[in-house]
Amino acid sequence: MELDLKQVRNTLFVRIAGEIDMMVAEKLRKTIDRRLETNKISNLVINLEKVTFIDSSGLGVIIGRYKKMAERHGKMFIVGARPSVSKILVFSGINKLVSMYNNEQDIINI
Amino acid sequence: MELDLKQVRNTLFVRIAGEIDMMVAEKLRKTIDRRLETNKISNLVINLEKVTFIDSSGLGVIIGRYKKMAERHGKMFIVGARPSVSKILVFSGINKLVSMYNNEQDIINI
Amino acid sequence: MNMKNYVRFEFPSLPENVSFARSCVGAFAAQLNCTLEEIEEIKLVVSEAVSNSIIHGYENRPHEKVVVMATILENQIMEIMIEDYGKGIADIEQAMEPSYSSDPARMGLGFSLMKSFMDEMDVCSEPGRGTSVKLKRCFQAKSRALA
Amino acid sequence: MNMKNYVRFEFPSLPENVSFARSCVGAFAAQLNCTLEEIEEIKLVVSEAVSNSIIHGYENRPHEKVVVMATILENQIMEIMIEDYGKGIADIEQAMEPSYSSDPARMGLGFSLMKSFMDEMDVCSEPGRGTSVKLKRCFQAKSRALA
Ligand SMILES: Nc1ncnc2c1ncn2[C@@H]1O[C@H](COP(=O)(O)OP(=O)(O)O)[C@@H](O)[C@H]1O
Ligand SMILES: Nc1ncnc2c1ncn2[C@@H]1O[C@H](COP(=O)(O)OP(=O)(O)O)[C@@H](O)[C@H]1O
Repeated sequence: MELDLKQVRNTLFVRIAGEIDMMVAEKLRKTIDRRLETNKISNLVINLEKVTFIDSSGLGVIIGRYKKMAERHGKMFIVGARPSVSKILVFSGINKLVSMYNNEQDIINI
Repeated sequence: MELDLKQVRNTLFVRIAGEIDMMVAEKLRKTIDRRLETNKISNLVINLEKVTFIDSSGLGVIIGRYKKMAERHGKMFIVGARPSVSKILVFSGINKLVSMYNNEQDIINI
Repeated sequence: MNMKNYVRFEFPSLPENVSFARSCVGAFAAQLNCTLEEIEEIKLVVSEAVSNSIIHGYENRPHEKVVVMATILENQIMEIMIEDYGKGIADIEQAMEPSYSSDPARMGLGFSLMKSFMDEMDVCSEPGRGTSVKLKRCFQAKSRALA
Repeated sequence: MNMKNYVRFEFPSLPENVSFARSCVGAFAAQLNCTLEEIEEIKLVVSEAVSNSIIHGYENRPHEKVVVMATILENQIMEIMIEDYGKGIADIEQAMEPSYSSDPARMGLGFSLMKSFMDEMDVCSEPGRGTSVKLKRCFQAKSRALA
């Protein structure tokens, strides 16, 4: 898994590449949480365009981050999940809580 | 493994794609030999551009075809072997018997 | 039903072997006449079951033995067995309930995913002796053409 | 020397398993800090040894057992063992000679390739009981940077 974090004002973009499983879930969780704690972030954008695989360990990190953002009355967005990844997200029901977009531009346009 | 055979006058072009190992060696040998027997072929061009793997079972087919062509005073050419494949060909010594070219155009130009 | 091919593999309970195990079973499943989407689903269920063995069965101890056996039967049927010799499950019915997890940090979706992407699931477990999950999936012979 | 990781796998002597075996060991070797070229070499030697077990050890009978064990040791060392319970080799020295093959249709290059691409090769065999080939390769930790 590769990770790229970028902050634009109060929005944190987390761009993930590769496979998200138990091997990397902890690192992903910690990296995001560290940024959420030290910065004033009210929007969290999880970009999954380059994610080729996710399992329930990965889902756990995403749903956990959603809960964190909801607690602080922030918003979360999921971007660019390919069909095989999106299928797992839908299975978990996260799509009922978080809006899913095709690309980052679509969020900026809303 | 995928195979594409094309004859231009007395030259047979054999374009191979994929991996050449014991699983496919027999099919490769038979397909080429059938064409060599039924047609008047004096030049055999083995195009390895799309071959990603070869082991000694694959080498056996190539060296065997060289011997066949030599018996009938024909010529053989090897084309487009990538470094990992070329290394194995060189190991077998076939490069001392058969000329190796970068692409089919290079043969036509000689 | 006759066995056409199988692979049995054994490896230690290291986190890096989860991805290794699912790729290998995925590569093996490619011998079936099935779609890439179906192979992705096979990789997912292997990932879930192997993660469970490591996380729950062995509580993340890294040098315990995990065994995966994948079998291709006639008629496009694939069976996968994932086995550990760890902690075991006391209440299998509860464990299989959607959203149940003994670990508050986890989702409890592993068994639900396995059940939903496979045609049959059979869990055998004994506390202190280990767990074995048997999964079965029947692929449509024409799936590639339909996809 | 400590074992860092291993995988042991077992499969029937079917020709389609040669490519499966080399991909799996290749995927496993990717856990080492080594180059793509080195992984290709590992795949080659596995292909040679597994082909030998099927072709010579089992004379192409398709449902006999082949075992491959790959071990990663400390210091970037990889050991691979390929084992069959087939015909065995009566004269190991002769078998290892470059260009020697008991089968006139083959090249006799298998052992030469294994020897040349690995740092150590050790062949144990007993006629009627089977053959085990042990290969060892030490990778330079900095190979990725040098490549
Ligand atoms: N191999 C195993 N060994 C021991 N317990 C297990 C094993 N697999 C599953 N369990 C138990 O079943 C529960 C549910 O598993 P699962 O549905 O995969 O969800 P999760 O992994 O998120 O907890 C686990 O929390 C654990 O208590
Ligand atoms: N696993 C094996 N079981 C029985 N005989 C073997 C085995 N591996 C190698 N041999 C013997 O050693 C010889 C040389 O092997 P090798 O160098 O790989 O060349 P080739 O496979 O082209 O014959 C083979 O021809 C065979 O007689």
